[in-house]
This record gives sequence, C-alpha cells and structure tokens, in this order.
Amino acid sequence: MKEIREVASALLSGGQVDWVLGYEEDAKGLVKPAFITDPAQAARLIFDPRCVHNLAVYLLPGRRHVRALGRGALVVKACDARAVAGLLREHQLQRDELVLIGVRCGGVRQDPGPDAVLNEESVAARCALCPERTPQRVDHLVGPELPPPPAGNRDLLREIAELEALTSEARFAFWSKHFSRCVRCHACRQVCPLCNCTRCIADKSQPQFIEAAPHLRGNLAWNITRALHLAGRCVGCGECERACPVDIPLALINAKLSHFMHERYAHEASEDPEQPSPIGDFRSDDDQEFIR
Amino acid sequence: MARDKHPPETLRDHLKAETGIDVRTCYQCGKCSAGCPMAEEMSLRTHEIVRLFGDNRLERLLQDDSIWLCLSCETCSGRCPNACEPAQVIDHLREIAGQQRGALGPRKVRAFHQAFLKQIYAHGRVFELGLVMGYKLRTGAFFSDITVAPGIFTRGKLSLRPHRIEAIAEVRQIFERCGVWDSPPGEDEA
Amino acid sequence: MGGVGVFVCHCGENIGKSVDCVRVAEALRQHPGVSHAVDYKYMCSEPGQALMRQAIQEKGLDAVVVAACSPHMHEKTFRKAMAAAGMNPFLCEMANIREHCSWIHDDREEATQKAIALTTSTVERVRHNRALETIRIPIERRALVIGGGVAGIQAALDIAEAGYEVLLVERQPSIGGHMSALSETFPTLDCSQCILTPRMVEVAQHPKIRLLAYAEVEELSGYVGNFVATIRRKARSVIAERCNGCGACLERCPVKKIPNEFEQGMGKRSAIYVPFPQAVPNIPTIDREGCLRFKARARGSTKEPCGKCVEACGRDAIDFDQSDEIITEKIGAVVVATGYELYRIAQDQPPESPQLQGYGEYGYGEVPDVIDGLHFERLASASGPTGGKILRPSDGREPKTVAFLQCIGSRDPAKGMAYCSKICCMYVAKHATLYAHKVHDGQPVVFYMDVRAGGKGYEEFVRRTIVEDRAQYIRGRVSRLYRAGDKVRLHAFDTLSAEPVILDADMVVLATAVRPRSDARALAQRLQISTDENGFFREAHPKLRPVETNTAGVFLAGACQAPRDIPDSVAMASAVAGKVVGLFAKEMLEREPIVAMVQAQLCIGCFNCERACPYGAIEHVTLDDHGATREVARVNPGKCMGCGTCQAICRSKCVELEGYTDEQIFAAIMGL
Amino acid sequence: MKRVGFYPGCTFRSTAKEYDMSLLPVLERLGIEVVELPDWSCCGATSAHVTQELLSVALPARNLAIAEAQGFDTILAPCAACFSRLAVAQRKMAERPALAQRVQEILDRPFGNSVKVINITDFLISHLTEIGASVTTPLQGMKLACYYGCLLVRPHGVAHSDDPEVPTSMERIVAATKATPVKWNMALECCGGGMSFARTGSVIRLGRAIVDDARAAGAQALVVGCPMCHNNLDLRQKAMEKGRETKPPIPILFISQVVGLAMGMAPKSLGANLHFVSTRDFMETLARLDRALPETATHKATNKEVG
Amino acid sequence: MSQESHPTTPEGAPHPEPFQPKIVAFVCNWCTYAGADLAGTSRLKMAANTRLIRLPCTGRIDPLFITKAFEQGADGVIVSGCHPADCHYATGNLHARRRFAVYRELMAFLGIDLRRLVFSWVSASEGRKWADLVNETVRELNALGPRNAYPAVDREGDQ
Repeated sequence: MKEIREVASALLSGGQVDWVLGYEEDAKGLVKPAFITDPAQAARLIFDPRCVHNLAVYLLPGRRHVRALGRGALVVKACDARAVAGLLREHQLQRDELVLIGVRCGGVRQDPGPDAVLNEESVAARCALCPERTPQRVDHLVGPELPPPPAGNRDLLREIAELEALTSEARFAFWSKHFSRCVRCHACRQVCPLCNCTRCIADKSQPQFIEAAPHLRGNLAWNITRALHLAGRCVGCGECERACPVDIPLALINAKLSHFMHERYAHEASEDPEQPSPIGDFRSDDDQEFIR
Repeated sequence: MARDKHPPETLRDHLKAETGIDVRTCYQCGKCSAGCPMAEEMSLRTHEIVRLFGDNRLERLLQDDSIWLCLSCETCSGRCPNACEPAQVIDHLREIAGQQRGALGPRKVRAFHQAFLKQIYAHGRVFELGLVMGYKLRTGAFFSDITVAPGIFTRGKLSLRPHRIEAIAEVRQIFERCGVWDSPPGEDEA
Repeated sequence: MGGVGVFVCHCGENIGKSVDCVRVAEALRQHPGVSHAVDYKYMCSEPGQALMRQAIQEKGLDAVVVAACSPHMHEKTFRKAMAAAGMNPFLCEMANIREHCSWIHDDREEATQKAIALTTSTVERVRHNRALETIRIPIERRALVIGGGVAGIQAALDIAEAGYEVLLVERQPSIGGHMSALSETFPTLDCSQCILTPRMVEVAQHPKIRLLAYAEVEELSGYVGNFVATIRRKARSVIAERCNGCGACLERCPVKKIPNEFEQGMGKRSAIYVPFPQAVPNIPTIDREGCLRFKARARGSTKEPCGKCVEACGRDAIDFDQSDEIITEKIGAVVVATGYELYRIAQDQPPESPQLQGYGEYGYGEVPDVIDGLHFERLASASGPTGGKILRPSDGREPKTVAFLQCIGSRDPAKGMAYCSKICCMYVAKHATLYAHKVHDGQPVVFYMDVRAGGKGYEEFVRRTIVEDRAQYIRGRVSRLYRAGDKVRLHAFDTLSAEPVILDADMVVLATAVRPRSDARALAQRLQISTDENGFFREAHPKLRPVETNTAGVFLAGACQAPRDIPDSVAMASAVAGKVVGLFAKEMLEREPIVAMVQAQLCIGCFNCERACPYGAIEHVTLDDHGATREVARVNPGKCMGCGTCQAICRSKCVELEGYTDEQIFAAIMGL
Repeated sequence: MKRVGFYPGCTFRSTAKEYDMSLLPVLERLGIEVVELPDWSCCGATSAHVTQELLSVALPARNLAIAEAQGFDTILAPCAACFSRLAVAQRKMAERPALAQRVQEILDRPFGNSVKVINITDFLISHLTEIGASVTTPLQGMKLACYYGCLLVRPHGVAHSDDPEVPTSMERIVAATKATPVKWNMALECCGGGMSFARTGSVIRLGRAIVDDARAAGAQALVVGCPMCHNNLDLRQKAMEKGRETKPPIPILFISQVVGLAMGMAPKSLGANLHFVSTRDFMETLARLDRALPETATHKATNKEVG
Repeated sequence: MSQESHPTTPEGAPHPEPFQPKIVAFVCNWCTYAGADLAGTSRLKMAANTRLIRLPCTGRIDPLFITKAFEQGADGVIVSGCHPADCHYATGNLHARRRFAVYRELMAFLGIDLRRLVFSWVSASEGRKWADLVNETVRELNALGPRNAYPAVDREGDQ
C-alpha cells in the first residue's frame, strides 16, 4: 500500500506521468477507482481484496478523454495486466504511452467492500482460475508475495461440468431463464476492458443483427455474440458478471470458452502481446473432427 | 503356373496389418538382391521373394530353401528405396513356414534353430556345448566340426556344465505363452 | 415507378416440369417491392432477354431477379443483358430454381414452394444491392524475369519481341544457366552452346531488354500490374560501362589456381574472371575471396598489394571500392525462372537438406572416378577442360568401361526424392551415346529401372543408343560400389536375366536427381508465392493454370516448377510470355468490384483483418480523428480477391465486402 | 564412478570370453562401474526371430524389463547380436502398441519399454576423450581393419548413431589408440555368423572375401565388436585357407582388446592367447613399438619394416 | 418459412403431425455451391426443405448469420465449403474452421442440440456427398422433431 503511494507520487512529482489511476476507499468503506493528478493526493491510494475493478477499461478508445490528459500510470493486478496486453495486441495503445504499476494479488472479493476480508465466502470465484499471482510486463512491481486465494464456495469449472451433464434442452432452459431477465443495459460491455469497438455490433442498424428490444431472442443474439467476440480474448477479470444488474452468470460462459481455447488451441489470453488470439488465426492441422 | 486364389486376407495385407510394412511400394529395382551376400546361393532372390509375397504366392515361396538362406544381415532393408524391409518380409515368411507342419526349411538350419531355442528353454541361456551336442545329434554330422572342437576345450571356451538362470520358469512361460511349442520338443522329434 | 423485376424461366421443361413457374411469377407479383413479374420459356434466349430489356426501359426497374438456372451458368449472360439495357449489371441477381430445385425435387408442390422462397429471398437481397463499377487498375507495362537460364532467356525475348520492356535479373555473372554448361543436347545431339549463345547475345543486344547480371531480387511489393521490385546489383569491382571485355586483366591476374565452378571444379580460373568464354555480359568479375588485394583488406592490412589487373586495363575499369547497389523498379508482371539444382551426394552434405544424406554406398566424394551428370557434360564438351576428351579424374586416363547409374536420389522415398526427375533417362542415353562416339573401344553400361522416353524422337534416340551405340542396359539398381585397384567395382543385379552382376568399371556417372534450388523457399516468401511438398514453386492449377501462381501477376517458367528438359522449359517460357503479353495488352486491368471496403471512422485498428487476409490486401493508413490521428485499416482493391474473411473477423463490422454486404445476406436470410 | 547396466549375453561366458576378459578392465580403467543385469536371459538371437516375431520380442523384453526394474535408462550390450535383438525389440514395441500390449501380457513384470540399449561402438565413442587420455602405450601406426559387419550398423536407425553406409566410429576409436585404420571395402559385408554351424560352406565363402580384402589393404589385424563375427573369422579362418595356397593368417581382435593394449594391459590378460588365429606376431610387433616410446621418426621407420 | 411456426416439443421426442424441418445452408461459391449444382445436373433427389445462401467463401460466413437463421425459425443449419487446401482463397476455410469450432462449443453449452448445426467440406465434384448430407440432415432433424424453444420471429418477445 505504502509502495503504491510512493511510486505514484514519485511518478507524478517526477513528471513521468500526468495522472495515476488506482484505487481508493470512500466514506462507506467501499473501494472505487481513484484518479490522481497531484502527488500530494497519492496518499489516497490503497490496495486490498476490495480492489475488484479492472482499470484497463479506462484506456479504451471510447474513453479517449482519459488518455487525452497525457501520459498516465495504471495500477494493475495480474488480470488487469492481461487486459492491457490484450489492448497492446490489438494496437489500441503503445506500451510507452503509459506506466504500469503492477501489484501482487492474492485474489479479490466479489464486491468492493465495505469489509476487506477474503475468505471462501467473499472470494471472487474467477480468482480460482487465475493462472498467476504476479502481473507480468509491468514497470513497477509492488506489494508482498501473497498466497493463492482461498478456495471459494463457488467452483466455476464444477458448475460448468454440472451444466454440461444436463440434456441440451435443460441447458437451454437454464440459459433462457437467465437471458430472458437481461435488460440490455450493456453494463457487461461498458466495464469490459476488451470491448473496444467504437461502434458495437449491438448498436448497428442496417442490418440490425441483434434486436435492441430486451426480449429473449435479441438477448440470446447479444449474449452469443458477446461471448464469441471475447473468445480467446477474455482475461477473466469477471467485471461483466459483477456489473450485471440481474446477475446473469456470465463468468460461466467466459470460463467455458477460455477453457475450450486452452484445451483445443493451447491458448491462454496471456500477458504476451505478441501471441495472437485463436480467432483470426489458424493452423493447417486444426482439429476438424466435427466437420463432415 | 497358375496364381493361387487370394485368400480373404492376403500375405501382404496381413504383414501390413501386423507391422505396417507395405510391399506394394516395391517397384522391383533389385537393389536388395544386388547387395545380398547370399544371392548367388538362393534360387529365389530377395526382390523375387518380395514380388511373390506381394502376389500372395505362398506355396511357391515355400517350395525351396531360399528364405532359409537369408542371414538377416539387413543389407536389403537398409538400402531399399521404398522401405519394403525385405529382411522382415523373409522373417515373416519363415514364421509362417514354421507354423506349417514339416514346411520348416532345410534340415540342418532347422535343427540348429530348434537346438538353440531348446537351450534357452532348458537353461534360460545358451549353453554352447549343449548346443553343439544337440545340433550334432539332430544332424548326425557329429564329426564334421571336429577340426575346431579340441581347440575349443583347451581354450576353455565351452563350459562343460550348463548355467541355469534362477527364473527359468519365467522364460519357459514366455515360450508357452507365445505358443512356440505346445510342449518342449524332446530329442526324439527334430 | 422503379421496383424489382422478377423473370421466371421455364428452361423449356427443365424447370417447368416440376416447378409451376406461372405460380411463382404470380406469388412474386404479390410480394412488396416487386413491380413486375413474368415467366418465360427461355429467359436466356434473345427473345427472353428482349423481354427483360423492354421491362427495364418501360417500367424503369431498380433491380432485377432472374429465377432460372445456376448463376455459374448464366449470371454473366444476364448481367451483360442488363448493362445493354442501361442498368448497372450488379443490380441483377439470379435465383437458382433449376439445379437447386426443379432438378432435385419431384413433388411439384414442394418444388414450387421452394422456388417461391428462393426467389423471394433473392428479391429481398437484390433490393440491397448497390450499383458497382468495375475496378480499373493501371498497368506498369514492364516485366521482371528472374533467372537467366534458357527459360528466362526465352521468356524475356518473347515479351520483348511483343514490344514490352523486360528486366532480366541473373544472380550469376553471366546468363546461360545450366544449359550453357551442357555439351550436346538430346535427342538431336546439337551442341548446346551453338544454339544457346546466339540467344544470349540477342538478349544482350535487344533494345527492350535490360540485363542485370550478377544481381538478385531482394523484395517484391505491390500487386499485379503494380509491383515494385527491390534488386541488389552485386559489386563486380569492374565498371561495366568502361570495360570492353578485352580480357587483358584475366591474363595478368597472378591468382590462377581457383577451381572453376563452371567446369565443375576441374579447370582453374583467375581471381578476376569471366565464368566461360561465351559469357554474356562479357564483363569480368573479381572474386573477392580469391583476389590478393581483397584478401589483404580482409586481413585489415593497410597495404594494397597486386593491382596487376589495374595495370592491365587500358580503360581504367577496375574499381576495388565498388559496392553493392540497391535499385527499385516498377514492374507489371514477374516471371520466375530460377531453375533447379542437381542433387549432390557428397560426403559433406548441407545439414539443412537431410534428404541428401545416406548414399555412402555410391562413394561419391570418396571414390575419385565417381562423378555426376554435369561433371560428365563438361568432360564431353568440346569447350570443356579436357577439350571434349573423356578422361577420368583419378589418373586422367581414358575409361574403357563407364557405368551410368540412373535414379540416384530420384524415385527413392526412403532416402531421396519420391518423384521422377524426368530428364535423367534421356541425358544418360545421351551420355552413353557421346561416350560411345568418343571412345570407340569403350563400353557404356547403363543401370536403370525404367526408361522413360516420352517425347518427340526420345524413344528412337534411346533405341539408337542401345542398338547402334552398343550401350548395355541392365535393369537393376546398383547396391554398392567401391574402389578395387584402379577400377570401381559395382554390385548390381540384372532383374531381367535374374543374374547377380559384379562390374569393374573405370568410371561411374551418377544421374543425380533434379531438385529445387535450396533457396527456393526463401524466394517464394519474398514473392508471396507458395512451394509444393518438394520445394518446387506451386502452380495455380496443375492442369488448367500450370504457368500461373496464386499471386496474380507472378508466373512460372522452366525447372523451378518441376523437373523439365529444354524443350519443355522453352515451351513453358513462351506460354508465360503469352500470359504476360496478354496482361500488358489490356489498356487497364479490370477487376470485378467484389472487394472489401473499410469504414475508416468505425475502424479501431485492431488489424485482426490483416492477419486473416490471405492476400496481404490490408494496409495501414493514418486517420485524422477529432484532431488525434490513429492508424486504421484500408483494403487495397488491387490485392483484394473478395473472400470476405476480413468482414467475418471484424467485430464491429466496419469492413464490408461489396456484393456480399451484411445487409444483402441479412435480407436474404429474412426473405427465406 | 559412472554406473552402466550391462547385458553380457551368452557368448561372453564361453566362445567370446576374450571379449569379457578385455572389455571389463577397459571399462574399469575408464572409470565406469559395470552392473550386470541380475538373472538375465538369452536374447533369442537369430533362432528366435526366424521362428516367431513375438518370441523374438518377448525374450529381449524380459531383459529390458529387468533393466527397467533396476532403474537403468540405458544398458550396454557389447555383443552386437544381442544388442541388435534388444534394440529391435525395443523399437518394435515403441512403434507398434498392439505388439507392446501382447508382450505386456506375456511378461509377468511391470514394463514401460523405457530402456534404451547402446552398442559397443556408440558407447566407446561417447568416451573417446577418456580413451585418448588413458592411452599409455600407443599402437603407433599399427594397421587395423575395422570390421562392423551387420549388426553394428543395421538395421538403419536402430543400430548406430553414425552413417550406416560410411561409419567412422570404430576408426575414430582405433585412431585414439594411435593405430592406423586402413581403408578397405568389406567393413559392412556380412560374414554369415548366423549360419556358422548350419551352412559352413557359405560362411567360409563370405569370411574369405573379408579376410582377403583386409590383407590386401595391408591390415595387420581385423578389429570386431561382435562375438559372432569374431567366432566366424577366427575359428573358421583355417578352413577358409583350405584348398588354396594359404596366405598368412590375420588375427581377429575385439575392439576392447585393441583399446586394452593401448592402455598397456598385458595381451594374455586380455585373452589374446585364446584366439584360434595366433596373435603372437602381432603382439611381438607391438612389443617392439612399445619399447620405442616416446615415438620418434626413426621408430616410425621401424614399424614400416614390420608393418 | 418464417411465416409458419410449429409447436414446441421436447428435444428428440417423436413429433405428432408430419413435420418438415426447415434447413438453411450457408455455402461457399466455389466448392459446395458448385457441388450442389452438380447434384442438380446429376438429378440426385433430395428433400425440398433446404435453402442455400451463397457466399464467396466459408471465411465470409459470420456466426451472426447462423444465429439469425435460427431466429428465422430454421430447425437446422448447414455450413459447407471447400476442403482444407482446396479453398479458392487459400485459407478462408481454415479461418472458418476455427470460428465454427468455437461457435459450436458455445451453442452446445447454451443448449442447442448440435445435430442442428452441421458443418461439412463438400467439393465441386462431390454432388453425391452433398445430396447425402442434405438427406441425412433432414432425416436426423425429422427424428429430432422441431427445434427446441429457440425463440423465432413470430413467437418471440411477448413470451
């Protein structure tokens, strides 16, 4: 915590950056993103399991005003760092445009507070699937080595397996139930650090592939497309599910596809910007069992 | 001579299934026979054997001793442009021949191999005096090698007492499970 | 009044018998947006087309759907007709109610329903069609020919004769290729150089041909009609413009002991050299490994020794400080004629070509009197190091028995190349004949598997070799050979007489396989063309497009595509010239406007499309976006072939494939 | 001290005891601890593989299983014939799961076919520097013909790490002893060992060609790495000379004997006196050389006379 | 076809009244479309309930199309193009192969019976293969009955 503040104020006062984006605690003890431009203010910065937000989202073209403020520094967990790499991979920013303050992470909570306890109750399910404790390719690495997160009550892979054990009809019923509750607020899209389109396909008319009205058919089309567009790109930060006002278990879909990408194409949405995502790439000996 | 009817499974199909070797690839260049040290003594030369094998001419192949003259020196296999492995083809034929009653090669060659295997069956290793004895008994050619025998003893090269391994049962079991012999052949049958 | 016109074709009975075309027309007439719908016996017939023209003019139709056969059959026909009627041809679509309907369904009701559905869907689609203009691209009417062998020479001359400029690039100091090193040629036995040299001179003198010998193509960018080639002109250390080829420098050069590559290492040459007397251009080159002064420089010595050539040269043409020169040239078409390499079975095999390994049994490099075909060519050549006498390497004696071994490295999946090298049967017969002619008491013995003599006069030639020139042909591969006294002993087997053969020969000639140049793959990458499983350049279609590659504007000639003899290579070269001239004859390059377009404002520049595009058609351009500039994608219409992969990859759908836009497909689906 | 699993094979205790007597001390000198596989059994040799493929794989497999149980990943089989059977079995099982499965069922032992088998030349080559270093009495300029026969080079891919048509490993080992490997033509030709008893006639014909060529190449001895070859060329050499004016006999040495001599071991201790073809002349020539250390031009001259 | 609808029945349950599955086929222009043409010229009979939509290349086929086809009430979708290495555009079909592998995985996870989602390589010379593919698919979908509750245009939102 101390380290972050030191690094941040050093960067600001040293003039290497014009702004630092990190985490701070509000009056109610909830953690929220903190936007610091004054070295003196660096003391506001904190890091603990309440710091769930993926701040890479502020780097998206849709938020050009942020980067318009000049060179910045970003506090990143491992998953956030992977998101930054995703943006680098897709030429959404230049590495030298910003400074990464990597912070070691032992897993985060499902919610940003108020209390900071991390146990099987509170831990975010997706942290169990996170391959690394330490963010990669950062400029400053802070925080102590941390143990892996406690096993949570929720086990995504198990839930996936359980779903897959059902008949396809039952599975369809399960998802229809969830998707018909979708209100198409697109919060999942807004918080996703890799939903980087200037014009989302969901907002495209002529033709309108995805009906805008919140009914099951359009909602299905939207969620199918969202999942496909993130296949091999999703870094598992879980923000989409956290942001969903009607609690659609999006993490299940993301985890399922990430798992498949790994199984089939030995692909991880890794921290390596050079490694292409499987969609848009191919190998001549790709599996084609399913093709008649 | 009329070609024999192809049985449901031909020689080459069987070999391919067993070993992956495909004699169909042979284009009869004769490089195998050209390098074969025994070519001048064989009535069927290596490439002819491969050809006949491909044509499923088993009875012709077993008609004479050619396959039994192969020294397994592997020169043919090493130089075959199509990886037909003639040496393995011949081994395969000898195995088939062995299963056909009475078809097993020239007496001397057969006698030697029988004696040799019997040694292994009996002791787990080859007790060479026993081998020579068994072989001589089988062929009656007892004194043919007399020229060398004395030397052998004076040099203590043939131990007079066989060494038998501990787990002889295990070795015999291998023979039995392979079904080489229903029962170990006695001196009488040879 | 506009609207879509629908024309339902009976195709005689072909559609009519199982589809009720009248009902189809009626149904479509009721369909919103359709202002005109008729059926007719043969739409493709002149009266049928007249019907359509008339309707277009009278009713001022916006678009047309022809419900008939497969578009593969008549799309062009009808689009032409539309154009004739003053309508943009791309506003015409076909509904396939024959191949995909009437011919495969017997139930008239079902078939009719399906025909209606297909036509409706097409109507919905065509309403979103846009008028497109054929893309016209200017052509740079200059050909680049890579490789100055007989194929390259032929192609260059043919193209130049047609009146177009040619740039001929040859990596060696002289053009001529393998053919210039051959003695005589089968089946006519005319002297190779006698027929080639005049062509080489023609190249040198042709006003339309610019010859760049001792140069290599480093890069090719652009696309058909508009390539840019980057070429390295290697430093000869001799100023070509000044040199008059007198050869005085060669005489004076003190370094005389360098093995002559052209003579297969038999003859010797000086450090400043011309590869062979008939070389074109006849300009010497300094071999910097051999030259005393360059060696001194390499050692970092400050002294500048020798310089005999400078003294010798009356025209001050020697330039020790000359350095490689990089030039770029605009090119319209490229002819690749880089030829082949001969399979070498030397002991010191290059590790990167493992297929060369494992022929120790043939003693090449071990037994001095075992040579390969090219080596024999030089022995037999009147201009060769022995003046055309057949003398064996070990002791310079005339061999009385020469064994020729065919298929060394060819037709050998286990150790060499699986394919047949095609030319060996004939050149071996030629060698045997030449040997018989030159050594009257000599016995040529040929070891072969099959004699493949398909070609005009080929079989007859082989027969002569056997019957008249007493060559002994033994059917069987040699297993092994080794030095026995001053002989070479071969162990073979005559598979026809079923006899083992042990032959003591005085010399052995290995007919080694023809293989792709070791740098072929690298060149292929530079030219964006592909290679086949053996490393030869891949043609666009093995039968129908044998001289084209998958990259428009890049063509193949000669043995770089597969083993070829001289007549085949020359024929192929002329075929390529025909293609190139045909391309240049067009005033503009016309392409169907089925290409992708990027809406720059929406593009986020992730460039996934760039990775997906098979044609490298995606370019980076800078877009001024609210003051801030950013990189976005642009499709080069010259390169785009219209597969649409980019559009499927693009998440925000900011790239659209004309003719297959999302709106068109969407409408088609909705219309079903 | 480096440990290596050791499969001697039947001949080591009888017809090829010289091989045994010479190899073990040499390996010891090279600092290698030889661990004989407990209760090993015969590899089956030619007789097994001409009789039944399954048997020809199962018999070696037992020994491979023993080696595996002993925790060896590699074992040395100095007898080229045993080596070949073991290595071929190893490869066949690796390439043909079905076969491996059947063998599994036949053996009553756990077996993962994880053990690699190495032959004498590959083994010595991997210790070439040590050999060079431990040469005390160089075989200065002794002319030796390196004879590989079949099983040290074939089947290709199984046997040998170097070029199966132009092998050089034996030559390199011989050169390390400062002897001179001669260039000759029969190094890879089969001597007929497998039929030594059954078809003596053929064997003599083949052996003759080999021995003659070695002589013609000026070899003072033939070097082998295979008891079968040794037996054949040594024991049958007399018979080869029958019915023609006899040529001077040429001793047949095991590669291990050659290395042993260069390490200064006594010929007798290496079993050199057990050969049928006398090695006396050879050893005498050698003796004259050894006294001549350190080598000088004059002494080179002397061996010329001798050689 | 969007005009008619059919009652929903559980997956796989045999369907009361005769049921004709609706199938939309997205095919590439160079291989499968030509293959289908060949099937026609060879007069190979097939079920009449498959409708082709022609695209230049399978590489152009967007999962959105398939989703849309389902919305339009398709009981099954066929996607077919050139065999690997035969692609008219060299690699378009290889990109498609991955895209559809993932799409399939997702749809299965969401509860779409994969028998409704057929991918195949049919070359211009495989008219017979195309006919068989169509008939087989129809047979399977017949057995399967109308596709499950995937909301189609006419029966949507109001639910």
